[in-house]
Amino acid sequence: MSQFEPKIVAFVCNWCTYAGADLAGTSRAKYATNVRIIRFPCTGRIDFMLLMKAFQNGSDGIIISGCHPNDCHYTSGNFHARRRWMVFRSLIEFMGFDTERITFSWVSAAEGAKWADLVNEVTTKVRELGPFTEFKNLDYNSFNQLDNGAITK
Amino acid sequence: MARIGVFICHCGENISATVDVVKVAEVASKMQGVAFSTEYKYMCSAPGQDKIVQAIKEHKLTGIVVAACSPRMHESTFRKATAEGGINPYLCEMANIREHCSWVHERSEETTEKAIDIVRTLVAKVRRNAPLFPIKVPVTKTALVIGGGIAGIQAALDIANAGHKVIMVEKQPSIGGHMSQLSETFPTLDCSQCILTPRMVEVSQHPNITLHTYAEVESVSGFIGNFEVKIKMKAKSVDHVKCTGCGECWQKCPSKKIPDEFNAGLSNRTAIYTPFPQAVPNKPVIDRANCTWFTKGGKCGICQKVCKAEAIDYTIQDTFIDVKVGAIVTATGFDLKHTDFFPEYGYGEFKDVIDGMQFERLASASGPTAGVIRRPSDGKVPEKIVFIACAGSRDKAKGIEYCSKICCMYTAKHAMLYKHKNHDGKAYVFYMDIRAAGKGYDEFVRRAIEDDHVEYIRGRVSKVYEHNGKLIVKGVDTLLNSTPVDIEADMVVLATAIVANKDAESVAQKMHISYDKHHFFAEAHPKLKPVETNTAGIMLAGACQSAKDIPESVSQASASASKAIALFSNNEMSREPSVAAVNNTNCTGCLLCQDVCPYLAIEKEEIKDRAGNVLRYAAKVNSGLCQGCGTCVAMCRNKSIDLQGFSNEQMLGEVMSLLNKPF
Amino acid sequence: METKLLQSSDIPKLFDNLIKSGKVIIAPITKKSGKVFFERISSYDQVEKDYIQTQFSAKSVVFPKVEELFTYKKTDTGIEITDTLSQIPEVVVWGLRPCDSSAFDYISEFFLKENPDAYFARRKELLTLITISCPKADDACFCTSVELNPGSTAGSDILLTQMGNEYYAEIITEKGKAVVESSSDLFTATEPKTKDEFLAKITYQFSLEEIKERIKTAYDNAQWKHESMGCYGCGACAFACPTCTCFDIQDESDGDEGSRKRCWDACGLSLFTKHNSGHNPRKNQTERRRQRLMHKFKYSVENLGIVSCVGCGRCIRVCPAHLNIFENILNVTKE
Amino acid sequence: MEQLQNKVAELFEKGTISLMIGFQDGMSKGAVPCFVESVEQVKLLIYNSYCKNNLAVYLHKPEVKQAKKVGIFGNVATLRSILQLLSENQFWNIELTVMTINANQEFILFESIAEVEKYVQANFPQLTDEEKELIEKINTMSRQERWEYWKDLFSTCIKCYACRAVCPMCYCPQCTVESNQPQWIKVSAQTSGNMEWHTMRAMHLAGRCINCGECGRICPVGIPVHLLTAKMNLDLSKEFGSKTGYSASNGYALNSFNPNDKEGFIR
Repeated sequence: MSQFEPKIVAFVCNWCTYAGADLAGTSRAKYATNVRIIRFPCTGRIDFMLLMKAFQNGSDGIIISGCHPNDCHYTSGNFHARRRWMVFRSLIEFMGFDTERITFSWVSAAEGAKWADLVNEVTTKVRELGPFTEFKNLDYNSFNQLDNGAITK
Repeated sequence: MARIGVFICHCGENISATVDVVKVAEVASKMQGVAFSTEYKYMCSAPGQDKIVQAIKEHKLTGIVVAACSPRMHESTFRKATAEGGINPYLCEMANIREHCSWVHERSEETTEKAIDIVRTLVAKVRRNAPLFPIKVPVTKTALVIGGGIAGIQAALDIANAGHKVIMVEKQPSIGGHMSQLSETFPTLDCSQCILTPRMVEVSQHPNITLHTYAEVESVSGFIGNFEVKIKMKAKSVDHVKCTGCGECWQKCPSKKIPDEFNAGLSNRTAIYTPFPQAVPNKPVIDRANCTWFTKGGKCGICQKVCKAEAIDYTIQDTFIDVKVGAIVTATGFDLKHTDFFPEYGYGEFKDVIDGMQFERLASASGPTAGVIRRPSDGKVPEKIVFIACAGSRDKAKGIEYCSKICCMYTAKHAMLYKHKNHDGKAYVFYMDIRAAGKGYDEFVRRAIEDDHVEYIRGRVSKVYEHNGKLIVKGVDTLLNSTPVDIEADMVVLATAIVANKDAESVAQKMHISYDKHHFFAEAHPKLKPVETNTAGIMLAGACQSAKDIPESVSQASASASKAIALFSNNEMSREPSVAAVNNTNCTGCLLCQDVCPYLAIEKEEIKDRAGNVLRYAAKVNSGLCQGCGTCVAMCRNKSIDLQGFSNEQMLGEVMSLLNKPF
Repeated sequence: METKLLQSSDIPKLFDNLIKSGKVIIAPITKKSGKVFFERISSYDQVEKDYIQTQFSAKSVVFPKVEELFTYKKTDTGIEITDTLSQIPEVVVWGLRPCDSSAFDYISEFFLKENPDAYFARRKELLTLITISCPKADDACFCTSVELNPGSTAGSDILLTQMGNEYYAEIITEKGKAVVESSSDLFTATEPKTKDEFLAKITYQFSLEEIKERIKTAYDNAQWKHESMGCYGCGACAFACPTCTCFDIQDESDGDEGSRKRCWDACGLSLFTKHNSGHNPRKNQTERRRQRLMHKFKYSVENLGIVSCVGCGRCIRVCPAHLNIFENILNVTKE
Repeated sequence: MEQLQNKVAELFEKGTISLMIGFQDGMSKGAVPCFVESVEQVKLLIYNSYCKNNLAVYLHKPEVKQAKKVGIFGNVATLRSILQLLSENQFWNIELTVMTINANQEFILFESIAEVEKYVQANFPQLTDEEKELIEKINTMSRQERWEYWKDLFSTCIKCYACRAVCPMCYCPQCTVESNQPQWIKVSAQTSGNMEWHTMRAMHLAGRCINCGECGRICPVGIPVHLLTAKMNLDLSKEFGSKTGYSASNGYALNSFNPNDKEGFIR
């Protein structure tokens, strides 16, 4: 059987990490193909609901990345984001969610190499963790039936 | 129904070498909402752009996805082409399949699959894009210049000469700043006051400039083009309209023992004073903290008695004025590290250990010694002077890692001035490195060493102590195997570090601009926006941003001025429309979003019925202030705020489109 | 009507037989929250034996909280629609109370009287109800006020009454008979017995005839406001209720594929009547709560000839504000 | 009780209030929220150990807002709700008269919001032992056990939104679950969507929840939802010193930051 290839969604800010990923491109760094980038103006814009939707809809891993502290293009978006992440991470951990699947990082516009490393590391880690089925299987009960109260064969 | 056109670029072979562009175009053509898809060698070329223009017309497209390089590269190119095709430019988005795909992966099916996914997310986004229109904001064509040093003066004159009104605020009784205290300036050794004072006069007489000295900015609100500024006019106790500047008052003032700031504490001044003879305005103020009338409750009153113009008025109070300006140039300058910051050098203990500014005053013809360099302790002309560079600067232990930039040059100047005035004197300079990168700078330092025989010793001074009326300077010469060097000096001059003004932090907070950990104001971008701040419409000039010499301060001031002038060249300005907007039918009015906005762009809005009764409150985004970070959007609980161009629908659409299909 | 005896110790065998014959068994189980719910089980061990009333009624077996009506998918050749009707299995509900089974009579009227609902009809057709009469009651129970009692046979296929170590079984319908026949060795014949001493005693009582009469003119009673102000508008009562039948049709789609779902809704929710314009004809919670109560005792009588309250007391037990339908109805029908 | 009734009667007579929110006797559970609109109804008001509902939630009702001058009776949780809501700029259009009964069963009528603040600060509650125990129990589970625990609970959720309905902090005119452009959370009650709903609610209440525990108490299917927000609040107070419902000008931990906030989890 071929190796499991995880789906990883990256939520990144426009000014640092998106540009860092651009730099990885211009410097022709090679990294795993598993990541898909979604561009936001700022980490402060990244709504935790989007992270939740990504997991619910079958993402095996998530990367969230933006400017290092004090480097935010908008001065404080990443500081606000950091607090929210802390709370979100703690909440999902409390709910028994596998927080290994969610990686927070700071990647600046100059850190093309860090971006490539990050993607590779996260891909390797999530590949080891295997497909994220817990969330997808939530709607199925022990009879492998859609758990909506409607009884089927 | 959306009719989206997808254009896949080969970028020569930059993309097509690793991505099967034909397949991407084919798969894209079946994506939801896609009406047309094609690939082309160079989308950014003129024929490439023309393909977009033609396709919009031919296929009645309602949205464009260009899959090519990074949007940071060509977004504006393709948005222009989209507009040319006759639809709103913001209906065009770029799918980055070069930097984020073809350049970082080998040719493989996975790489092509990834390119397809990237296109799919952007198609999903564009399906939800709305036409956006640049935001028009009226511009008040008046600039506020804060600080009347050389940077502020230059900025004010440039803006005024371009025909715009300028309001200048200076907290001291006179403009001129630190430059007015200098003796000669490097590397030309021309007299500082000679080049500065004409500029000061020009400011005071310029029909476009309103000068407020002895005044401070109290608060700033509003946004680019439309700032509202409250200025505090400190009580001068002298009616400057009546005052003729005759000088009778300060000559008669009995409080004569106040350290003179202008002479860096080397002489004294009176309580009613003008800071220096060439002051602008050349009219006195009363230093209330030191005036007997104010400290002893109405005793004295001599100045009032001698003033023939009846200009002295002890009852004047601080007043406030409100002004409207379109742009602000912040030129609040710097400070020098002083007092007992250097216990190892005996500073503050030994009178003859002085700082660079004090040396400037000793060397200045207008200074307390009329230009003769004398020891502050006994007035003798020193025979040996030791200059210590990097006093505090580049010293992590002292908490100042940065280079103060101008000390190498002014130390060379000081040594040279001393040698010019005392041909037999000996001048030593302890230095770490000599940083003389500037036009004529290195030549200047060489002149000091080679022509004027100033002795440069590479090494640090560990200690300065007094012995038999001499200052013993203990150092090492690191170029001679760290040989200890002891010099018996008559005077020691410390090139102390340049630091931010002590009220810099509060000024920054009033202006809502950011600052670094040393309290120097932060530029918007270190390379590409070196004079702008993160608050649109507020510019920086001079040493409030970092240590600078005069030519650098002046050029930055002119750069700031040009930003203001550019802003004033239109009656209204146009801003990127990617800003937040509130849906006020759902807004709870909790206003918790107000605090997350770094730009104070969120206001409280009254929602009224037809009779004018307030029904409830809601948040409102001032699109003139909003920079579009979206931090408020992510924190609004019921999604009553959305960010145009990165809306909830768009972002969620991207996520969903990506995951519900094979990756 | 046939009557039989079933030994408690034989029930697991009965379950095994039913499961073997391909039937799905729904029975009360205790969840991690400590509350008892009807859920699909695989053996009798899982079944909760000691409960007054399940948290929610058994109506979800015929009227699921979410019924997927069909799913669709766009393919290269056209649109593929999957019909979910054929997925409905034979179901036996075990251990519901007489009030719940009688509620099936009402919801069957609702779904089948005019324009019969295919999904409901199919589920009902394949459904067998094995009811257990109530040995205990609490102060929320008021079935006797709505002309039922802890041993009513209405709606059930089999009614079991525990008498010591054995269950007295009343076989009411053909479906019930089929169950007994499929495990005939477990049931022994017996004479009809009186159940009274094994049944719970109900404390509260009103006269239904009086209420039905008085509620006709209660619409404008000023007391509604006082009785309803405390209502949070959560709808928990309607979801717990065995006779509430309101639903909402939702399309969940992502462009090329999706499904149509019938989801529970409740007249107590403010969105229930809210128009797209923002106008809401039932503006306040008072009006919404009045609608619910009036429907139970007046409108359903007018429309279907049945009082749609079976006195199970669930709405009283779940109400966050401790509102009591029994008390409310008395107060608004006072002179 | 008599003191409560007399004081409220006096407030009605003086015109200080035109509506009083308190408790009255109920048939089955001891105390039912009660809305007194005139002096004549004052005798309905009671106080006993069943009076646990957080009445602050009713302050959002349009009927209550119309009354303008509102008296409200409640425990510390209710008072905290009022303070938190004041800090969120609610109640600008009603005049509140706040009452409580303290631990010594003494009736207190607060003269001002400042007095309410003083009282709340002096009697600032901790989580109950039961709550702490449950949180601890969940914390000590393995990750998989936690997941199964919540999964089992959320599978029974019927999305009646009673947790939202009883919460004084849930006052949005349109909740995000009701928004359909975009549809963030599916309308149908299935476990994954239920979990999304509870995650979202906990996030929206983190740093705002005043730990009254009503959502957990009233959940018709018995999900201890209040533990989620209680856990969030524990974290927030530990990390950022946040205290919800502590004053009428309270800071919200998630709209502020400290450049030195800990970030060990970020790489």
